Amino acid sequence: MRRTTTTPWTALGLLVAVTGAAGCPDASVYPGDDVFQREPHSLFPEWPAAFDPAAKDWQLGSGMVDGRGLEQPIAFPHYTHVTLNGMQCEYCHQAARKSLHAGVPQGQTCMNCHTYVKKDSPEVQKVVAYFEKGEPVPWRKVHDLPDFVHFEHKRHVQAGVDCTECHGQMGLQGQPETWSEKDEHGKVVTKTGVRHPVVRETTLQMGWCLDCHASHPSVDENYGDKANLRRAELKDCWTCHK
Amino acid sequence: MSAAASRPVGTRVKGIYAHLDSFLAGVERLKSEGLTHFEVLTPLPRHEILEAVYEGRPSPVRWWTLTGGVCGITTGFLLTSLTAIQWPMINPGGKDVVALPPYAVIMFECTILFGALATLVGLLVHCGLPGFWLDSSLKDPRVSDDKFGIVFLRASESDAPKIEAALRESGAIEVTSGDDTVYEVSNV
Amino acid sequence: MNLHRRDFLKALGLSSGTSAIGACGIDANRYMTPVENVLPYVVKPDQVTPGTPTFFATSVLRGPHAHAATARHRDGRVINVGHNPMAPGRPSVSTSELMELQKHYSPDRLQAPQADGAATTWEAGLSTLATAVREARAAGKQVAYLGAYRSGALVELIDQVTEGHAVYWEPTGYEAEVAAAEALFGRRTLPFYDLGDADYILSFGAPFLGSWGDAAIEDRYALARDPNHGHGIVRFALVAPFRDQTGVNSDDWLACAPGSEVLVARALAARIASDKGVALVGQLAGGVTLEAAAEASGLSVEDLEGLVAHLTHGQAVVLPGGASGDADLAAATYLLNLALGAAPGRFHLGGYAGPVSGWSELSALLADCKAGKVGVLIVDEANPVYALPDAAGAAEALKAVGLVVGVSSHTDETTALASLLLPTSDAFEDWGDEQPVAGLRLLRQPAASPLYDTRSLGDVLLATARAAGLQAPEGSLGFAAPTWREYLAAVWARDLHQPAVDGAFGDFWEKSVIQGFWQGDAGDVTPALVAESYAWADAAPVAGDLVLLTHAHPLRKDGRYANQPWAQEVGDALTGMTWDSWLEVSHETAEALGLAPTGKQQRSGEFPKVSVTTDGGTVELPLRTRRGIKAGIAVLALGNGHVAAGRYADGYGVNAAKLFALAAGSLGAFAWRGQSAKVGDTGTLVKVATTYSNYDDTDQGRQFGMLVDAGRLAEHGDAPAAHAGELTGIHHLELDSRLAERDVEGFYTTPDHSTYRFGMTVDTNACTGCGACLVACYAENNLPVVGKGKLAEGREMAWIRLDRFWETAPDGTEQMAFVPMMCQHCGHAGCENVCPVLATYHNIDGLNAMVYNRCVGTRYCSNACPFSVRRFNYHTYHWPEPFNLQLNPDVSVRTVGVMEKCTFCVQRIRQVKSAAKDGGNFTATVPDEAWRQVPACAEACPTQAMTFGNLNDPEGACSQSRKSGRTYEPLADIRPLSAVNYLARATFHGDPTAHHGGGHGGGHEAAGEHAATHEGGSHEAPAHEGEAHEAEGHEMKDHHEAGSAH
Amino acid sequence: MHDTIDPNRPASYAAANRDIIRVLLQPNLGWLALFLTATAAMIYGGYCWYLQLTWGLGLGGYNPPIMWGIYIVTFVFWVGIGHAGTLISAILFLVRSRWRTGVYRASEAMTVFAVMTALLFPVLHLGRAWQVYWFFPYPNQRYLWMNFKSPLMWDVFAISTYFTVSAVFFFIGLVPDLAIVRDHSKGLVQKVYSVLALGWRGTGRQWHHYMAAYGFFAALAAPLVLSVHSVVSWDFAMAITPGWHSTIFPPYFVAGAIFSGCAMVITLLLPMTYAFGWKDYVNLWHFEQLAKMCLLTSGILTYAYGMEYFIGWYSQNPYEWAIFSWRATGEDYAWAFWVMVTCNCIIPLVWYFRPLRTNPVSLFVVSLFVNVGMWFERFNIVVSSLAHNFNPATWSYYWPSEIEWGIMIGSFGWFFFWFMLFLQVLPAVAIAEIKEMIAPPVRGAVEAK
Repeated sequence: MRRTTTTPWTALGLLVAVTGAAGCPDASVYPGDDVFQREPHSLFPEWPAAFDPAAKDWQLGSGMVDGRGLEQPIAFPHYTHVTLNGMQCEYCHQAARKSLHAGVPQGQTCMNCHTYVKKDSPEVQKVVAYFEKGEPVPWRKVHDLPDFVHFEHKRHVQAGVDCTECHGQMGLQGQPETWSEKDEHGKVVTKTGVRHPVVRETTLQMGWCLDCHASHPSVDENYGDKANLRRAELKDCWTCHK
Repeated sequence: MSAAASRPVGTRVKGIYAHLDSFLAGVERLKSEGLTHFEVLTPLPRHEILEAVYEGRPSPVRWWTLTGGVCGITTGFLLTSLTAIQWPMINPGGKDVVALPPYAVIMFECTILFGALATLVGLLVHCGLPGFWLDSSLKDPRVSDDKFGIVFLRASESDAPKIEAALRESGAIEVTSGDDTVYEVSNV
Repeated sequence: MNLHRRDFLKALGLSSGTSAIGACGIDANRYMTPVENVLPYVVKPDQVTPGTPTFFATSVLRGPHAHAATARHRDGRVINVGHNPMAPGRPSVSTSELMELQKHYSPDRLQAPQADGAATTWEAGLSTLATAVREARAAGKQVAYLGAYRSGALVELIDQVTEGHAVYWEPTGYEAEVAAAEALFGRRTLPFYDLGDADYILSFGAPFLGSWGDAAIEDRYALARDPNHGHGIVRFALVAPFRDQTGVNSDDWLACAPGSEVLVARALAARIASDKGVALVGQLAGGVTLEAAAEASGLSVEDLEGLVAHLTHGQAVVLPGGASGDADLAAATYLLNLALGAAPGRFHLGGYAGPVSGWSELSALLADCKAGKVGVLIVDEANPVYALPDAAGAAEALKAVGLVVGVSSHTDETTALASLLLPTSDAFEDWGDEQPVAGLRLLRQPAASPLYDTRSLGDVLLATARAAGLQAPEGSLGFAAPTWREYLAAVWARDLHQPAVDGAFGDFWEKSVIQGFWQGDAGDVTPALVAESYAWADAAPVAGDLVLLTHAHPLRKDGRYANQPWAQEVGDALTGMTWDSWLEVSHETAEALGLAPTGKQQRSGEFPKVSVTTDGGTVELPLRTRRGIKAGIAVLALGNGHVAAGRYADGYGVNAAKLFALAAGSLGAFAWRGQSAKVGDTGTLVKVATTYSNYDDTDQGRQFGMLVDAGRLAEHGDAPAAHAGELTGIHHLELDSRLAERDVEGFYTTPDHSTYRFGMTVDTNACTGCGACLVACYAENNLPVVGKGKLAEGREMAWIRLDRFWETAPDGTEQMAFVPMMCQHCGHAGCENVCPVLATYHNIDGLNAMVYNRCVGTRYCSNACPFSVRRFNYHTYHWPEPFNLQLNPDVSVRTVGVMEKCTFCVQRIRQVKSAAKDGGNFTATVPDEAWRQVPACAEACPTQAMTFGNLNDPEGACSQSRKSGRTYEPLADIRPLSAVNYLARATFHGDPTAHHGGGHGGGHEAAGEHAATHEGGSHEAPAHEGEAHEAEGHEMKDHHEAGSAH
Repeated sequence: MHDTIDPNRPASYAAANRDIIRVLLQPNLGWLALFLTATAAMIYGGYCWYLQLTWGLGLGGYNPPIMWGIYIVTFVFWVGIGHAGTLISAILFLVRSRWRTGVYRASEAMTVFAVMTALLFPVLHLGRAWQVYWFFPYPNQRYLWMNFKSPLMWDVFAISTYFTVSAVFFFIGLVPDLAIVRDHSKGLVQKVYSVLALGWRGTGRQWHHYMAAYGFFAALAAPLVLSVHSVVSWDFAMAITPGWHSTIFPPYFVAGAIFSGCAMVITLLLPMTYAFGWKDYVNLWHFEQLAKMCLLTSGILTYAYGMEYFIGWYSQNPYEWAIFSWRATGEDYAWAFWVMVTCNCIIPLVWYFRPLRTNPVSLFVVSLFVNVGMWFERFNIVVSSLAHNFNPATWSYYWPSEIEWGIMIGSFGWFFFWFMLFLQVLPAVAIAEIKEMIAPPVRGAVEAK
């Protein structure tokens, strides 16, 4: 192969690169003069969280059955309330039959009982503290649908879909258990109590929703001879997408 | 074929030609003597060579093409209609759920795509490509230049002299035989 | 309502997750998803269920602008405003209510008291105010109030605190009308024009379909315009130098010289009074002859004779002038109404009776200020520093005041001069009442907790009065009420509560709060002349080669809504211009100036920049040509060019007010009289932001807009015609029947919808171009505001495009057809076929569905849409806080790269369908009546031009309208099977003399008779009508030609 | 029986090998300049795309209702360019056209790179390019599939099939030549080429199946020449937009594609053959055939242009007639229309004169005009139709933004990057096939000498 002198080519390349760069549109001009500011798009918004298991503001997406749940401000045991004491879901989640949201109980609902019951429990005392400060308990969402989903609790509850069909056996969640974990000093300590207050037992994914929408027996019960029409409607994108 | 154990009993005989006419003469002579278990080497697919060697036998690659095409058109039809039937209520523009005119395009493209890919597979299978493990006597860099060759991979003890004679007499510029003396190139 | 600020924020937390993050950005289908909090109420208010809207009856606007409205409350915040279905009349609201909604969430709101530019506390602020009031009183100085129009209990309180030194002034207000009413009838009251029964409207430029923002009159106009209301369509004539958004709705336009309107009105009044022998009116009108008026106005005597014929022919109403009309014009129109016998049925004094101060009072206050006679000036949303020409010296006057207190939710040019700013709660956070017309009292209740540390103006005044030790007059309620709400209740108990009828006051109050209004006897509203003479000012038309006229912008009004992004972003009805001021002239005038822009310049949004010079100064702005402007007239709207009104107002456009001379008109009423102006070329092109690039303003004969003959409609109205669309001649059913005749199937079958096939009817005859549907759509569907720069690049996001087309009637007149164009939800939609990922498809209810988060952004659907109604998200937009609180949680916030379009407000459809199932009947079909105003646009339309419904119900409103003679579907010839049909605009081109009161000759009928006469009037006598005016017909044609600038 | 290329200069098989392989891996000044320029343009386009991905398509000049701009224009342009290569390599193979041999390898390379370039645009013109995988059928938990009724879906299948088949065809054609290069190189280079050559040894068995498969590839690729650009034309013709919704589009597009492709072959190969001194293998005779092909397709195009107008007038469809008359006379884009007519219909007419179609300068210059004209043809179709659609209220004006120009320039950079690379690493003339054009070594001839 013939030898070529590299110097002119290097110079040429640099020239092309420099003139190209000089003519380049400048990224900094693009936020623009908008009234509502434009936002840049991030292709992988979850990357930082995905590489940092300690990222507390992130959880596994709804594709995953999340076995660990999220740390909650209060280790609330559904087990104690539902299974041991026989409370109905709708005592606390009052709006489930009449609104889009089932509703997380207002502080007053907790205080209906806990003004008298188990006042000495440290977890209950946290509830009382929130109530007395007039602050809401900052629960963290475990059953979180994407923001483009229109979900109506009332349609499902009224149709006779049982809460457990989507939320799993909530009544068995929050049972006391004993486990070991490292504290902040790296020392292994043994803890007893409610480890996972709320766990997501279903995927909450589109295909999972569709499985039910295609086959749930309540459609036949409620719609009779219009059941096929309703099933078609239940597969319509705009039934759930907004 | 590369393992010694699988080598056939017999010896290799290889003749290299510089000229097409003598090469063809060699092929004809060998054929006339009933020595047909040879492989030719040629820098270009001149049809008189392939005619002389294969005598019009068609390549089975065509069956691959046909099978691929049939699979493609079927796949195209099934893909389009089954996915549409899954969402019968979603009906863009008032067209039928299974609307053949638009699906015909997909079916056509699938036919071509599958046909081409199957042909590729057929080509590789029948040509023995990748051919890195071809017998070393078939690896001759002169062939890609301008030489022709006739190679017997396993000539029997009795045939070998006849073959060598035929090659020489038809005008081969080089005739080699025996397992160790066959020209072998260093490249892969 | 006992919502506390705290509750609000809690509720906010509950729902913010549903809208804060866009539909297509981070979503829970990804591997990792951000954790959202779910915050419960600490103590949940009874009325509120999270996830379900609550409606609070209220009144958002003030004074004469007020309407009965409902605030749609969702999870602690108000997300939309709509009409109050319980209120009397056909209910509706105007764009202003929606502007107030956005103002509520404006980031420019005052959030805490400020003293001399520094934050302070309420205690300190109130104490400063009380001290200043006490000292002013001690020093014998005035404690004055300067505000926009206010009515109801607050006025009483203000008057007591200021001892009557209160000025209620608006730059394009009603002072001329009120002054004229006082001069003629002895009552400072706005007249009420009942157009519902009229069959002829003569307007001298009153923006009654535009910047008046008066939903009641628009509603009555729509009724008169409705072919089905018993008699024919009202004919609307305009005598004005240019047609504004109201004026383009007119059937006849007589382009008069600016300033000559009063002579025309007086001449008509004198002539008709003498014809009818109404001596007093004739005497008051003075001896102006038609000839004199014709000479001054540039109209022909025949034109005026024609007007006389029309006016005397049926039930006519005369409306006053626009912003440039002074009290003389108002008085002349009153006299004309009296001469016509329109009082008291169609013209009476039952309008707004609250305080309307004139320029004389305002200038007196400013003079007092300058003279140091004012110790404390309380400024409440009046903005004289911006709105008055500089010669008024408003800023200097304010500087001479001891303490200027701004009590407002926002700062503007005037409150910027205030040393103390006390942020007041706005209409969504406050109690109050209004009395827009006689006999109707609207009650305002808070629909949400205050967003910031604001207080009610009533509370401020009460606290100040108490702290300053003011004495209320004897017999008044005094200042003892601990809160403004209790003061208000006391006023209602005193004035409105009748124990014998209403029972206990508690029940009466609760009922009033729930329904939002009180209705009672209007009293005697007959206009009785008390004047025996009237001093007409010299009414010479404005001289000059080019006369500059102004008017209040239909959306930004006099500038009060200039800081609302919606008011800036929604295109002007006539030009599509946004975020700017622009000079409008006719194409001929532009050519004469050598400035006519080329089509390509206009399509690419580049307009010649011109300078406009008057005695008041010079401004530079783009020049836009349009039809409907007399030669030699230039029009520049008020409302833009702010310097200190907030981030969305400052620096956009120019302030037209500063170009005008400070000229009090007759009776001391301020008028924006025309100014002689010079227009010069700056030699540059300027890129403008416009939503409309069709500068030809016609539909090229493609029948997007259609005119039909009102005469033919008179016989049947919209009752099913011989065949659908027989008047327009285009309707897809016709095509279908032709196919059926030839036994041809369409290539594709008509889609089958088993329960619902939603559709809409848009009556272009009722559409006035006000833009309420667009604004309501912005509010309901989370449409981002892209701003001037991006709009100039064609990035607007409005789901409804207000297409407007000049259609030429057979007699050569030009008629505007407004065609609100939204997704037509075609049965054979071009967009659906082409989407590669099925993001758009036809759903089971006949809706053209669009799934945003399935969209990949090929934009193919938009290319394939023959109506070009799809919008593309070119960017992800961020709602500046707290605008995000107004976001509708039922609608996705779209992110970059997805297509979107009108959904017929599918979230509301879902809500109605879901609510119907709440009773347990899952299979019931919601009846058609329940659908009519479900989409936000249909709800907001003040003229009810939009009707939504189920086309599967053959008796439904939309199905019926599709059988009307004037139904048409744009592009029916390409057979999209639209779900939207339009009803053609009716005009009188078939018979230039006709209008439909006419069967009974001279029009001498007394008030009250009209109901009976209309029964048969137009049905029996069309032949008579035709004959009687055949001779005049030709003459009338002439004036149309002369009158049109084109 | 078999002609040599130039009877006056007896070539040999070995000379052919030597001549073609000689230029490989020899970057000279001109090559480097072009290559670096192309690379710089490519990087510039990539940067523009990065900005567009970050900020959204608002950085383009789109102005509703003109929602497609020069991305689609350039997409169609490149797809069209590709067609000439397939035409030459497949259809001319099937019809045993002799002039194909010298030019088909470079044309085919041009096809593959043009399709690679074209493939960029459907991705980068997307509002959400990161969701492009939704275009492909893959089973997913959502049970979602695509709309096979959409012309864009046809396009996805057509273009990806076209790319796959062209690339396979190209590579298979290369294998014997790669073996030649392998046998003429040493060391690491030889190792690389021997892997690429797949162990090709020129045995009779290999040639036998190879020739059969090659024929099948050609037979499969031949309908693609017609179908791919037909499908691309349906992207337009299937939408009801006036100016697009026309049955003439498929043949019109195919003719245009071949026209532009042949012109591009002239543009690319003429300098190549002079630079490499390959007059023995690719010479004016080949280019004359290409020019004749251009003349034919130019005539078809001219007819199609005229027929569009005729149909617009004869159908009395007001929307059609409005767009066509506006396209030629409107002040916005009439200049683009006349650029198209001049470059596509008028300038190529000079090739009717034999001296001008056998003159390298005239061939090169006219082919450049054709390239420009064909780009403008697509610009006219895409932009001016959208700018003047059904609803006069929306008529608007589009001009590309700097980002769009940047990406378009980047696409040319991307194409030439690959093409220049190809010239250096792969034999640009099909050596094994060119040998068929050379008189074979015959003993009789040697002895006679």
